[in-house]
Amino acid sequence: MKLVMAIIKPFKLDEVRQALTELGLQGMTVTEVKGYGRQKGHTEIYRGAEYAVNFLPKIKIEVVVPATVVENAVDAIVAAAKTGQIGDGKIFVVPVEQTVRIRTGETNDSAL
Amino acid sequence: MKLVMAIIKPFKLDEVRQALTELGLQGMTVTEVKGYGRQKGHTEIYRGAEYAVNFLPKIKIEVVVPATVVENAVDAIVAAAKTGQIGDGKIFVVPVEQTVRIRTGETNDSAL
Amino acid sequence: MKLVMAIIKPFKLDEVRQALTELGLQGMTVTEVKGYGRQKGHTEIYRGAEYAVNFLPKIKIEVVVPATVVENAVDAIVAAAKTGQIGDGKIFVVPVEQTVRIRTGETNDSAL
Amino acid sequence: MRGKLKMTTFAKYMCGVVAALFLVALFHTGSAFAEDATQAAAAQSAQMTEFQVAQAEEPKAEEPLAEAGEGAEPEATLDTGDTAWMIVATAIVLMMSIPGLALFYGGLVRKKGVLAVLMQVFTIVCLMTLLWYAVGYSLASTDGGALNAYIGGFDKVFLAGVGADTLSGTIPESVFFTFQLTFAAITPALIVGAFADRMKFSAVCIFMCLWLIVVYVPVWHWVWGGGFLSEDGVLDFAGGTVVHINAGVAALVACIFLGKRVGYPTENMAPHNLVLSVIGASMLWVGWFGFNAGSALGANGAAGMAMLATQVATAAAALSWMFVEWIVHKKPSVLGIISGAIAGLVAITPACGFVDGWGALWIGIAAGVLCFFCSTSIKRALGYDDSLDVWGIHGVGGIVGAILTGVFAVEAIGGTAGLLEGNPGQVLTQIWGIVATIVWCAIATFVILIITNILVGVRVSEPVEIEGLDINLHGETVQ
Amino acid sequence: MRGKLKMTTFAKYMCGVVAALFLVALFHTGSAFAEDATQAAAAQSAQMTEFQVAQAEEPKAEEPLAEAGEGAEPEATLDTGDTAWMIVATAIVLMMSIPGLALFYGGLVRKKGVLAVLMQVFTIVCLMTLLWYAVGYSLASTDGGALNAYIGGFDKVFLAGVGADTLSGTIPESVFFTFQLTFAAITPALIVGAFADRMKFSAVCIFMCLWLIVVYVPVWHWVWGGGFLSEDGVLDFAGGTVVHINAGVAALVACIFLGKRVGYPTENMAPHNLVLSVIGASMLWVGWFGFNAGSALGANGAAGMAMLATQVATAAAALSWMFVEWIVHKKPSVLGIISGAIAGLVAITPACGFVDGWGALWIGIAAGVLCFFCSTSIKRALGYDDSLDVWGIHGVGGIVGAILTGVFAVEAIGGTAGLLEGNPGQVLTQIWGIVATIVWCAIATFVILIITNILVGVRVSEPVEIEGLDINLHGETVQ
Amino acid sequence: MRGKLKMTTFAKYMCGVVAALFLVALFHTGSAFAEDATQAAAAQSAQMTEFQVAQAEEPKAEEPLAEAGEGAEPEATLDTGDTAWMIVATAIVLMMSIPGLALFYGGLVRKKGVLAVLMQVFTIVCLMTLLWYAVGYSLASTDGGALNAYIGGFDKVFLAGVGADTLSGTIPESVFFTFQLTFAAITPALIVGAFADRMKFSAVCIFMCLWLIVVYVPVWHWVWGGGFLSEDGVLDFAGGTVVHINAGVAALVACIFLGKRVGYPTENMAPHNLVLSVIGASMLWVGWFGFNAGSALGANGAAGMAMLATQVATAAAALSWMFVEWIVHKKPSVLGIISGAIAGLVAITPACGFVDGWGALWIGIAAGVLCFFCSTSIKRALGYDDSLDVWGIHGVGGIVGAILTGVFAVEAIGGTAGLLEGNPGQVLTQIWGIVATIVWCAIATFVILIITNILVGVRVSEPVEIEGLDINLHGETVQ
Ligand SMILES: Nc1ncnc2c1ncn2[C@@H]1O[C@H](COP(=O)(O)OP(=O)(O)O)[C@@H](O)[C@H]1O
Ligand SMILES: Nc1ncnc2c1ncn2[C@@H]1O[C@H](COP(=O)(O)OP(=O)(O)O)[C@@H](O)[C@H]1O
Ligand SMILES: Nc1ncnc2c1ncn2[C@@H]1O[C@H](COP(=O)(O)OP(=O)(O)O)[C@@H](O)[C@H]1O
Repeated sequence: MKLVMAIIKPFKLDEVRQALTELGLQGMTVTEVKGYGRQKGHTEIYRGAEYAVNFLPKIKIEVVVPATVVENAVDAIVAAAKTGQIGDGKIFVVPVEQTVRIRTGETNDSAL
Repeated sequence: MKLVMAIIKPFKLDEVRQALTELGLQGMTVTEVKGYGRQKGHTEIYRGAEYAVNFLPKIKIEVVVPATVVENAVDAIVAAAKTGQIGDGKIFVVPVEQTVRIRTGETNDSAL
Repeated sequence: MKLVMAIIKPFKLDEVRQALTELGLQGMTVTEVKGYGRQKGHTEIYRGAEYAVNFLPKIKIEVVVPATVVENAVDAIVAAAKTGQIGDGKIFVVPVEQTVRIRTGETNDSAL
Repeated sequence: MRGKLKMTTFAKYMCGVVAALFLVALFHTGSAFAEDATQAAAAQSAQMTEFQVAQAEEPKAEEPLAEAGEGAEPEATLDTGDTAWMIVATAIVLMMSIPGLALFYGGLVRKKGVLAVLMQVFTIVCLMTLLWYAVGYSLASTDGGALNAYIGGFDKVFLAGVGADTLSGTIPESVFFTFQLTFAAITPALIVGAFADRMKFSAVCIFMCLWLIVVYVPVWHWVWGGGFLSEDGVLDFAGGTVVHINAGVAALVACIFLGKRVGYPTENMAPHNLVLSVIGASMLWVGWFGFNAGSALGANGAAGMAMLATQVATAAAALSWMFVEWIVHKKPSVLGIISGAIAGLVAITPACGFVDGWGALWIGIAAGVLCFFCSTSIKRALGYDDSLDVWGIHGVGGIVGAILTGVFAVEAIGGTAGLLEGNPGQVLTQIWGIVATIVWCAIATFVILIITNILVGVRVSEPVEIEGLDINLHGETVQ
Repeated sequence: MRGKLKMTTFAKYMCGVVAALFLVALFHTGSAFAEDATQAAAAQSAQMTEFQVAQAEEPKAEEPLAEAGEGAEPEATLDTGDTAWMIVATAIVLMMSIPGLALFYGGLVRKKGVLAVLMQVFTIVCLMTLLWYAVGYSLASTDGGALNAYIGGFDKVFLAGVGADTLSGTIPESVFFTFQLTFAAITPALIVGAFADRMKFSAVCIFMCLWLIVVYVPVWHWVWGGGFLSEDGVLDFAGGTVVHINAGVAALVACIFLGKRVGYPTENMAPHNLVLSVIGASMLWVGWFGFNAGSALGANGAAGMAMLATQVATAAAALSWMFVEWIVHKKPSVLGIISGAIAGLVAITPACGFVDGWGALWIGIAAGVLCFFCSTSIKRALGYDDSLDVWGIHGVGGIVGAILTGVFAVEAIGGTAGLLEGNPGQVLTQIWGIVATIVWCAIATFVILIITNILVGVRVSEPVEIEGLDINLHGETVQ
Repeated sequence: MRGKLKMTTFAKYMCGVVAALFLVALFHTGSAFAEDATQAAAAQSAQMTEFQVAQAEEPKAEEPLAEAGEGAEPEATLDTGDTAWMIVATAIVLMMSIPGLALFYGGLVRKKGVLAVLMQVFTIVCLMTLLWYAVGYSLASTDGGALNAYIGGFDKVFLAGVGADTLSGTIPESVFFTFQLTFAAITPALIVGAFADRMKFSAVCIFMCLWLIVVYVPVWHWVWGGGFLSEDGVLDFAGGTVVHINAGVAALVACIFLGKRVGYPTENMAPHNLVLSVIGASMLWVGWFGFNAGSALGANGAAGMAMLATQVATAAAALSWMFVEWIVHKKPSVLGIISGAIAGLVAITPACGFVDGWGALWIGIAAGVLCFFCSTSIKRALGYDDSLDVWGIHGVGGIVGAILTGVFAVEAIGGTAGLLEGNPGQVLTQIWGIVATIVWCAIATFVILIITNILVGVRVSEPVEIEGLDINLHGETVQ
């Protein structure tokens, strides 16, 4: 199993969720994060002072999938999350050694 | 070392923390996340429109443990977090290659 | 590639960001988390009752770097985040198998 | 492409509606009832509906019951009690807009748009203040000469001739001016709920300035300034027609003109912070005492009864909305009860000087139930996106209130009898007032929107809308 | 099992308490002091405590100093200044409940329950409005015939016979009615703090309606409506007994009846947003001017002194709580200073028409210190879970204030001398008022809770409580 | 090392400034204009500026127009209308501080410091209440005998001799006292914005108590209590000098004394929640009617005109700030428009009883534009860290208003002519009032800060500042 971790633009969440659901993935976990990258934040003006806002709001999606599905999942995310504009985000794939479903105690692929 | 990453129901946090502490684990990191899974959210009614709320509040616990303790940790979490109801959550185990304690520079198991 | 995951004290974020930027790392993702560790929270007094606050606000930085840079990145974070006081946090290094830049479809090191 | 909307289909649709409304209006004006049924009522109530011009020549004994407290002086003198109450009424009606309405609306939108709503309401209050001072008050309240049936004149532009000792009835005219200013500020502000989260800030400013002069001021003059509706005997104690129907109609036209929010109605657009809305609704309720009881223009029995009626109707509407919702949707919601309260406040506004507690109770119940259905199932069926239900609450509530004023009016309270006291003509008179207002407001609002759209474009671009108006238009966010 | 509580142990406990209280009460009624010591005081103060029924037959010159501004008219006429003030007082007392109290409480609970608290307060205001209109006002304020010592009659059900020109003293009765309505709205609302985060919404509605009629209305009648406590000379200017002791006792009984919150006292239940509580506390303070100075029922010297006393006592109590906390807990907290302010406001409520600034200062200091200990160490020692310390602040504060009214009363201010001016009997009279109220309120509240529990069950299920009332009972959350 | 600041450089700097200011002051006092140009004006306006001591011997007909409503009684009697208004004015000026100002400031700081700001404002209100009651009112308003030009006496310490029937003009003295108390509460509270996020709570308490007695009370006496500035004919209707210039200067001195916040000006310190600030600003606006119109001390034409002027100036300033910002920074911001509104309110404060709507309009526009530049580019250029721009808004706004009062004063409104009506001396008189206030306030504030620093240290340690005052000083946070 692999943990597919995608950093995307917040307003793309719903499309990405749909794309993954269409692949038959029935679970994922989402976190509000702040991203620093090539996309520079705006400058904020406050009472005459100008501050660069470096961190932009992003959404992190974590979805653990069977190794066989990784490719499709990554492609689906790319397709759904892409705007072509700087700041679209990244996908990272991390190995997962074990999975457990707390409710049933099932493990690994059947726990997903 | 392994990173044990558990997604649990928010109100179970305290029990899980206790269970882990009893194992002698002295550190963990907790994030508020939103989960999508078999457990469907409620529908919200707002001025006559009905929206399905797909994402439910969950807690993500990340705890890095020596490889030898993984089994116990997982079991402890399952025991503490289980309600038997859908939506109880998942546990994922991810390999960790290196650990550093910032304060002292200690590394690996002794840094935990 | 490796995912360097650092838990630090919130007010050190800016220094750590700078240190990493100086290494030439152009992206990172930041999450507000709560940490439980040796550093004990304060006790809060509320209408005569005293509660121990176990979880303290921390910042989690996730930065994926080429394997060759891991050492430098870890050192930079340690240098920037260290106060010498309990609660300075931890750094964990996790293997990453694949990286994709959503905007361009570039993969792996060139996607960072 | 989005900034400036194409409106072919919409324009056609509107033209149809407008034509239909015109027909209705013509029918009413020409029909016999205007001469017959309303005559008696008109005679009685003309002096009531013109009460705001009480600074006029003859010292008429405004409200019968006011005499008790004031005596029948041969010439108008300042009454410190009346003045005290009216200064305070002014302050609390201002509080209705800022922070009241701003918070009520601000809590209902998504987090990314809360500051934009606050900004719009605050800016409107400032703009309307200057406009009302410059020209609005004069056009509304002075004699318009040949055009007096439709609009006032320019005699009091920039408050010319109004000094510290100029009276309006028993209070300084400066107080009456400022009191009415707060009405002129809140009415346009009510409209912003309809197009929340998608209108350009510059367009809001332009639209509102035009709307005040072209819609609000004339209707004020018709109803309260000696114009044709007051001649016809239309009863509107505190602004059911002038304020709420006006704002509701403009809101409906505007939200149809701008189109739906991106994602409506499938995306979750639930209120982001109902705590703010509860604060706002509560302040609206409290301030509404100034609005309604203040419209008695003195601290007298009429003010007392208006306050009583306001309290009873509001509670009744809040509870009726809540209980209907509890039955229909299984849960009583905070959004529901505060919406009901506003609906009740709106509906009692035209009535509060004419009905007793019993009438207020029924007006409240009717408003709660009807506004509930108009803001939920009926809105959904019709498919327009009135973001915060300005039409469903202020428009519908205003109409319900205006009609029921004609039903429940009690002669002993406000000098005019209603249907229940055997004067069915008053109901027709009320409907006539409603129709006239709707027709004029709909047409004029539509034209103003077209002009605004040509000038600056009314709608923000899609990315701006999705990311939120706060950060994009004002460079600020709430943490 | 949780919905409907078993109450064997609790019932036994309560019965014991009730019996004990009865004994005390009997002792007091029967004891000589009621006839002797209080007689003088009673004679003097009877007219004060009945001031709300000033619409009665003879036009008595309510407060001595009021004459200055009003002259001594042969028959009651409306005074626009008094009316202006009382309309405003009504508005700001309404503001005390919504949004004041709603926010004060809302900020103190955990985030998952803030909307439920707001909902409860808002709903209570609406329900009490209709109940007070329907029957409460009549039962409280009219003559109850044979039962007049205990309860009023049905003459003014639905305000029968009250028109726009009906006066109550120098103000319209509609204003007096609405002013008192706001008292009837806030008193039950105060109670919700005791069982925050665990009572069913339906149970809250039922409980409060019964409580108003069975507890609030009779005690109102006893103290202000010509009932036996006013006959006995109990001093309660603005509601220390009627409002605060009443609410405090009901709160204590209710929180014991419902049991502790899940997790109390080990889990962290600190206030989620003290900003809201500060807004609420501030509005309570401001609105309390309407409550206290408004209870003078006119814009006169009595109102002025009541305002002054309120301001001084509140500041003193806030600071004394803060400094004691600073010493005991090492840090001065926002929660502490606002709690102290409310304690001061409560304690000065019965006293504000009878004491001078000096008395107010000491009443404030006493209230701050005593309520601090009752809400912290003593509460902890006793182990009940009064979530937001309604008993610790309103109950204890009310008792402190009621007793100290008997100590600090100044004849030149309110017509009655207190202990310090050589009239120790007044203190006993005050205690008698307190005991009578506590006994009746405790018993009746207990019975009402049993009934409510039988009807719908008082407590939500554990999962609902843990996940929060907002999402489960009202389907809404704050983002 | 941080707790107690070293101040060598700063002290030198201050001494220079102080010396310079002294020279200016001496020049003005000694210069001929004080005797010549201002004489006429002084004669006219002396009775205006002393209006607060209207309880004095002779029953002078305070404002010409007041007669209309009051008649010219041979001896002062209580007017219920005036009393009603003044009680309410008191309540809403209290609302300006809590929650108004507390929220305005609380929203502007970072989240980690919001409760500390609320705590400071709330505590100041309580402390100033007791101080004003104990000694402040007496020192400010009574006759100081030989020292009367500079300070009052001790006759009314703890309100000695003030009973329920003591009048002050046409209102009870208890009301006048409490009204003025709310001014004494808000003025020190304004200062906390300057050193937000870095001053010790204990130091705030000590500093404010000293400041009230040493700065506020004397300046009050100079301007309104018959001191030398009122003798000289300085016009200050509602506190431009006493309140705003005073607070602004103290703020500037304090923020320089304490030094910049850690991270200023490179770190992002944008307001954490402008919703709170909008609520606060709105309540300040509404409450300011009590402040300005209340300063007429009655419900009369003067109050009406003051309200009108306040409304117009505020709207004008809000819009002018917004539009200038829109042009300069490309986006109109919520922070901008509310800052402009406050600037307008400040600037119209000294003027509102002396100018008409037209003058108010220009004062508003000037205040909006000038305060904008002073709070942005000029502040940045000078490099001090006045966290919430107390100097840039209250100091500068107060000065702009004080000077323009001398320009736009209309004889028919307030009895004194200004520059535009051919009395240029009034402008010089106004400047003299400004200079005197600045000099005294700057020196005294500086000394008080030194004393406070010696006693407890003024500044928190760096870790405390970085982690936030809320959790460290008060043990609380907002979730
Ligand atoms: N090396 C990295 N490690 C972790 N997160 C990253 C990294 N690089 C980028 N990100 C995340 O991806 C987001 C988008 O990256 P950015 O460089 O702005 O644009 P793009 O993805 O189009 O190149 C960043 O805001 C950050 O959250
Ligand atoms: N494949 C997955 N990857 C990441 N998180 C998951 C995955 N599946 C489930 N989760 C998380 O676990 C939570 C519970 O899952 P759900 O399917 O609702 O119930 P259950 O765990 O009882 O099967 C989800 O809300 C989600 O946060
Ligand atoms: N085993 C662990 N797994 C995950 N996070 C940890 C672990 N141990 C510590 N942490 C994180 O590191 C933070 C600091 O740890 P702590 O023990 O308080 O101090 P120190 O890092 O100085 O030893 C904790 O608050 C927690 O967020």
